[in-house]
Amino acid sequence: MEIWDIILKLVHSTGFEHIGPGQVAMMGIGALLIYMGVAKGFEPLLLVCIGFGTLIVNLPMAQEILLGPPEGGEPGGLFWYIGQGVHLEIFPPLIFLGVGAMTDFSPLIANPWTFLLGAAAQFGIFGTFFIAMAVFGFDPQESGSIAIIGGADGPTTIYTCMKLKPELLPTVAVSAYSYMALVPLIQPPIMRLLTTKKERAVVMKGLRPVSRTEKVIFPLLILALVVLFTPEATPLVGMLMLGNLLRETGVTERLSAAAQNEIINSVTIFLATSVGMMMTSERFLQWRTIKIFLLGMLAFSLATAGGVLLGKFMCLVTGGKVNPLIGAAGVSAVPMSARVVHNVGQEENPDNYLLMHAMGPNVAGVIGSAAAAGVLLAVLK
Amino acid sequence: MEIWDIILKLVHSTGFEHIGPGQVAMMGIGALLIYMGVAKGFEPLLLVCIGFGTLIVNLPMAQEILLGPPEGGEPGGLFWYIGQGVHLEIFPPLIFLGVGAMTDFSPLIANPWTFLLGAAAQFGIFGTFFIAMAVFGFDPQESGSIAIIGGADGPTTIYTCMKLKPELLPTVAVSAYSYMALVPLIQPPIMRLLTTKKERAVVMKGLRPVSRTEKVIFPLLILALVVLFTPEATPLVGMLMLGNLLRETGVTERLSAAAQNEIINSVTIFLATSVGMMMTSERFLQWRTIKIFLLGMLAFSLATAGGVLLGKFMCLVTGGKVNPLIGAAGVSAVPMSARVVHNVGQEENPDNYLLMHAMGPNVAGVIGSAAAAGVLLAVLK
Amino acid sequence: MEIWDIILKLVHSTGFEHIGPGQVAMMGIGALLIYMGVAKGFEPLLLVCIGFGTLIVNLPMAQEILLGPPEGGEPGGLFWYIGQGVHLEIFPPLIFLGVGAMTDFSPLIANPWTFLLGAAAQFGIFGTFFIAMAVFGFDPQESGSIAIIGGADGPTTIYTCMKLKPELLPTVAVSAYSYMALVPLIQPPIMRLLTTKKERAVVMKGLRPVSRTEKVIFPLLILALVVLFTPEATPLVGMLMLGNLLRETGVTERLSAAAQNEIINSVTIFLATSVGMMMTSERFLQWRTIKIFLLGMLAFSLATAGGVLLGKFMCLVTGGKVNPLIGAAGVSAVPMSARVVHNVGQEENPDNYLLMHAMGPNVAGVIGSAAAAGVLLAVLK
Amino acid sequence: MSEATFSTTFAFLGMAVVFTIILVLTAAMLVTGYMFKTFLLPGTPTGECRYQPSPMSDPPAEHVAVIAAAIAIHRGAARGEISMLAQEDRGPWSVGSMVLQCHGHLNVLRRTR
Amino acid sequence: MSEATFSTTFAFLGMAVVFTIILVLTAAMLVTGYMFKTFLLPGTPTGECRYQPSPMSDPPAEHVAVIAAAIAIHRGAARGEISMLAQEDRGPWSVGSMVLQCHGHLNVLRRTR
Amino acid sequence: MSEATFSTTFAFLGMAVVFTIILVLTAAMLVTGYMFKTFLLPGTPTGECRYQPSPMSDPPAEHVAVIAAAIAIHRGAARGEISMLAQEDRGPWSVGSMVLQCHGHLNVLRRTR
Ligand code: NA
Ligand code: NA
Ligand code: NA
Repeated sequence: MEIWDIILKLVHSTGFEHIGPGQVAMMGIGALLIYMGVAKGFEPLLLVCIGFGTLIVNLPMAQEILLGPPEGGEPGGLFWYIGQGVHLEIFPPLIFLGVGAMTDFSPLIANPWTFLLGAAAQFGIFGTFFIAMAVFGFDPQESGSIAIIGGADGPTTIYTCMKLKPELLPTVAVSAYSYMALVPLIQPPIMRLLTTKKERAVVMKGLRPVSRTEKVIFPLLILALVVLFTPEATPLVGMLMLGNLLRETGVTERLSAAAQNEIINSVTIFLATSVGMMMTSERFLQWRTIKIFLLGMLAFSLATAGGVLLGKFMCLVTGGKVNPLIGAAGVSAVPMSARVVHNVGQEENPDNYLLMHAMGPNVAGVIGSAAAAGVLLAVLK
Repeated sequence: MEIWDIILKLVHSTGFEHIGPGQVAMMGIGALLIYMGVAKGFEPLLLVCIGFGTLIVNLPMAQEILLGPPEGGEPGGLFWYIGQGVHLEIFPPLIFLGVGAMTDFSPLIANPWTFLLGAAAQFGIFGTFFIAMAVFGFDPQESGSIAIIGGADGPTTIYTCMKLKPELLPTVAVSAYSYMALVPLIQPPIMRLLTTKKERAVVMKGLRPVSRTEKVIFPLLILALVVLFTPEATPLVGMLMLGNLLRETGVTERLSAAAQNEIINSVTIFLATSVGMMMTSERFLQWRTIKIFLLGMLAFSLATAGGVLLGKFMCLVTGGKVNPLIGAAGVSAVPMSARVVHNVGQEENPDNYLLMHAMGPNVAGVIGSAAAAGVLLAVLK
Repeated sequence: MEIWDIILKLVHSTGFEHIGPGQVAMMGIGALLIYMGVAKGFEPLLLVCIGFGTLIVNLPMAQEILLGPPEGGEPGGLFWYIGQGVHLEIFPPLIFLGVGAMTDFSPLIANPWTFLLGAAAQFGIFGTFFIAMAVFGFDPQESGSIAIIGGADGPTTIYTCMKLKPELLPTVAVSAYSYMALVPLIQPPIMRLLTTKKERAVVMKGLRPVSRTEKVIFPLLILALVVLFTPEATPLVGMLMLGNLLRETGVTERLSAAAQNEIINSVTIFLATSVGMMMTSERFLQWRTIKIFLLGMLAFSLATAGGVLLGKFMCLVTGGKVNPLIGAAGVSAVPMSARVVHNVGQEENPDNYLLMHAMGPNVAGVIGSAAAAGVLLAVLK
Repeated sequence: MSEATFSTTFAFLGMAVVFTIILVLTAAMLVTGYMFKTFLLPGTPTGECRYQPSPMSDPPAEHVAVIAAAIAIHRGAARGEISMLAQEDRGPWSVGSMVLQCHGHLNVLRRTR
Repeated sequence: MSEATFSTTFAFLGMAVVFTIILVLTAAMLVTGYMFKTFLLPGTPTGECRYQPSPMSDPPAEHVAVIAAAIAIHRGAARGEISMLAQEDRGPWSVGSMVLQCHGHLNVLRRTR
Repeated sequence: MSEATFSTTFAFLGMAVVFTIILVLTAAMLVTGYMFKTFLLPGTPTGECRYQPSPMSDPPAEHVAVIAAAIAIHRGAARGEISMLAQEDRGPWSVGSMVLQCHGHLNVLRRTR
């Protein structure tokens, strides 16, 4: 090797000749996602990692080094291995294991009727599917992947999109998490538009206490029924309910703590960074990205509207015992949208505490979206 | 696609046409295991997860979705991947890493003679092997897999059974964990039958304090000797002793905490749920299951008897300085059977504190069973 | 099977016929490493696990049982699987994720000039490379693997050595961790030799406070620039900076805690034990091991000298505002060498608090070594 | 079948299926809840002071919740139930049932970590 | 060799091997223990009050153990040693050595978590 | 090219490249730091008592740091800054900025766990 060879090798090994405008733009988007997470507090656990992944993967040559597959005895890139958790659909159910262990379903058990509000909000999914396909001309798999944004549930969205149309994943995931963070801006106008002042002021009766036995039976019963109808949702609902079972037995505290902390936190880092590393300019800097963001916004709006409208119907039927606002919590985005309901309710009556009542549809929305995902997968996969 | 196609696809995607009586029975068994764990407090960390796995895998179509291998580019089911930890025999040694970090061997170090009681209790393994093969007609590998139930140690049982006869695993594991939980019912009658009132009332001398240096040397010394005699036991004893070393050095607290908490808890969830998912009707609803449960009961009884009889002999030789009851703790089932010894001892003399003395044979039983497993594997594999 | 067959099988299954003098010597080395970790407190988290791995893998037959690859349907050994984390270069970046989450870069941000001291200390790497190749006659890949010891950074060393010359890994890693632990003995004489009493007594001005925004921008900015120049360092610097970003955002505490605890602790156990298991007599009991240890010592000395000499130059240029001792902290070995600087400084002036000023070059040395690793990989791989 | 027809049909059918599933779930829970209230738990203890501030929980947030609850009860506005949710990151939350001086029934959403 | 012969033989031999191994382990430990007591640790400090209730441990359980120990010592029944094990799930336990007011030597099994 | 030439060349060039990279990093940070001080953070609050001993931290170590700081300030030796690092294992450490009775500015390296 001559001296010049070494110098040339050193020069060529730098990344300067590999920077393009697309990459710079994507790095800006990565920085923007981090900014949204850090400065605005928008879903920081996810957006900071996604943004970091976007930023690093668009640095020159980083994509080959981080994501290159193993070849001829040489090991693959670090995130080629870590990313298998996304590609093999292992991470989203593991996140749900932790979510289940963190979720208290008692408001829903105490008032099962609110379950229906969690179903109504799935109009966000199916309405968006219709518009994505019939109006925007996406194909059925693309439409399903975009529609699931309306589920307002990260793991469900990622799981479904990976099965239907993996190349849309980064766009769909970023859109889903962004709108989940924007729930306090998106929902209130729709809620106010669709309800009267009197409806918003309805005070609801206190919830009955729920026994431990009921809390233990709940995950098993729901799991059995959901899987019976939509077997495709098994991994998602199964892990959600395993986590919840570990939480509620009262004798598996160690395991519940593991699901709530070490498992979900580690997986979140790896999942979100992997998703961020799929954000390349070829995938993201496209017209369809704008369409997907528009449709995602629509999905959240339709979901809110669906929930509130069924809430109004329930208010009517019960003679004003149900505050229609709680329907908006059916979109899930737990517990953010329940908080939004609470705050909008207190604008009319500061002594009205809707939070607990909104938690019912809120957690029901998680189950409803998983069922909807099962339906999408059954027909479109 | 016609409308009817969509409807048919939706109908066929449900699980209703896939339910059979075997599956319903197995789901009942899953629910029973959860009930035993939650309501009776029987080994809840294991039985809740095993029961959940049994329940979910017998829901219609769940088996294909959760356990299906990867095929033609499509990823496999979630528990096809997680289950590799069982199939590749990775999880049981990792559990032992945590068990080692949780185990204090000082009662055994202070009184090494009690080590022999942990050997005598291995009669539960070899006696059961004889009966399983000679009387019940199981083949050698099956007999070994069933005999290891007498080791009263989850990870050892699972590791050995996976190497000898994987298809027996779910039955053997459930049997082992059930009887471990039933130790307070199984052991006392045998203990009372084999000992006199006077023997049970023997008060033992206080244990000497053990220095940190001895505690650090212990795992390394035992490891070297056990591996020298039974190399097959290396992964089990190795991880047990690595965990114990991390615990006792006094300078690796961080790693010991990781082994005791995040590692063992996460692995327990994945291991136990994976084992539960092997509980299908073809495997479990068989005559041999009843035989295995009978033999498991026998194994625990023989182990108890072996320990107590050697205890009587040691009592005789030492002129009454050893309480024979502590032999019963040699079965392991740490620390349950040591507690049983303590309670039975206090029936005769309420001021007799046998617990610490019983912890010696108790932890010795763990090492003894691992050695016995090494012997089984050396000859039968 | 005849009775004699069983007996023979049992006898042959023991390890007695497989012990050689090399193995016994290696087990002694393993015990020595554990002793250094436990009794002397030398990098205990690493050396205890490495020593344990060395000890167990040299027990008779343990190597085949623990490290054997999968064959004909039979699963491989436990550490064949766990060791993939080392072979596929997954573990070192994960350790860096935790290190990043534990590292506070604010002393460096407050005084960026100290960054240069972290570069000067890389003379330990390149000077050693020259001597290893020109004087000791190692080939370029070997020389690079040995030189990186001078980086005084475990993960960087392991990552680089695995890419350049995997068979040197155990020797290089043990050498690196040993000298990191010996920093309080190696550095002070060199520091005293190269500085005057007056220089050592220099009191430095207080550091300015650093805002959260700067702390968040720092990892992103450094990452982008380092990757631009040395893309090969991406996995190391990337994970270091991801961990640091999670630490500094203020909104991702959960993830930062996961990186600092569960992830780094679990990976440390698996990484260090796997490295220890590479310590076989064929690899370690060689003349080159002694050469590598000599060169490792040299590397640390050159690194210290490089840092201190640039420190002297900066002292001169600033008219005595920089204490040259802080250059010694540029070797990294965080935060040990910064403490050494502090203590040597207090020998001259007990009221001189150099620690914070030394933390700047200290953390800069981590980045500098990662960049140096990138340069080595770019040319030598 | 055209894209428009397919998407309309599937949107309707999908929504119908999800509604059916959730209706079944609701029905199942109403039945279970009824059984529990009627047969299994005839005399659930009520009115006892179950609330104990956890030593692990964030004291000020807890405190704020209790004070807010006390004020609300004092005002007579909330008929036995008051709810709070700290403005924390979403994810780890739990419902704690808290009874304040036996005057009412309070539900508190607390951070679990 | 018939099944009965094989199983008998293997059962005997296996038991014998396990006993041999454990005998070797016992012997090794007796030797080490003897060496430690005789040469390495001639004057181990004794009698000092080493017990300090850990702030991380479950206070009531700890308390119960100490009280039970005190009663037992008072009764004069236990000659210097008292042992307790909380009725917790198996698995995480540790031996804590505790000396109560220097009157005796107590061993306590505590939950580690 | 001989081994000696190659190794000399590469050692020089490698060192030069690393220095260049770090120089760029230093420059970048000086620019950012200047921007922050000049434009973005014109009036950073100073002088307020920001120090609060964390309940999670090791109390005695903390205590020692504070006392040592107080003594040093009293002596007038350290002009506003005092630093401490507990003699703990390497790895988990953090810089805590602590202002003691508003008399000076203290930096403390604490164990994070
Ligand atoms: Na939803
Ligand atoms: Na046993
Ligand atoms: Na360095």
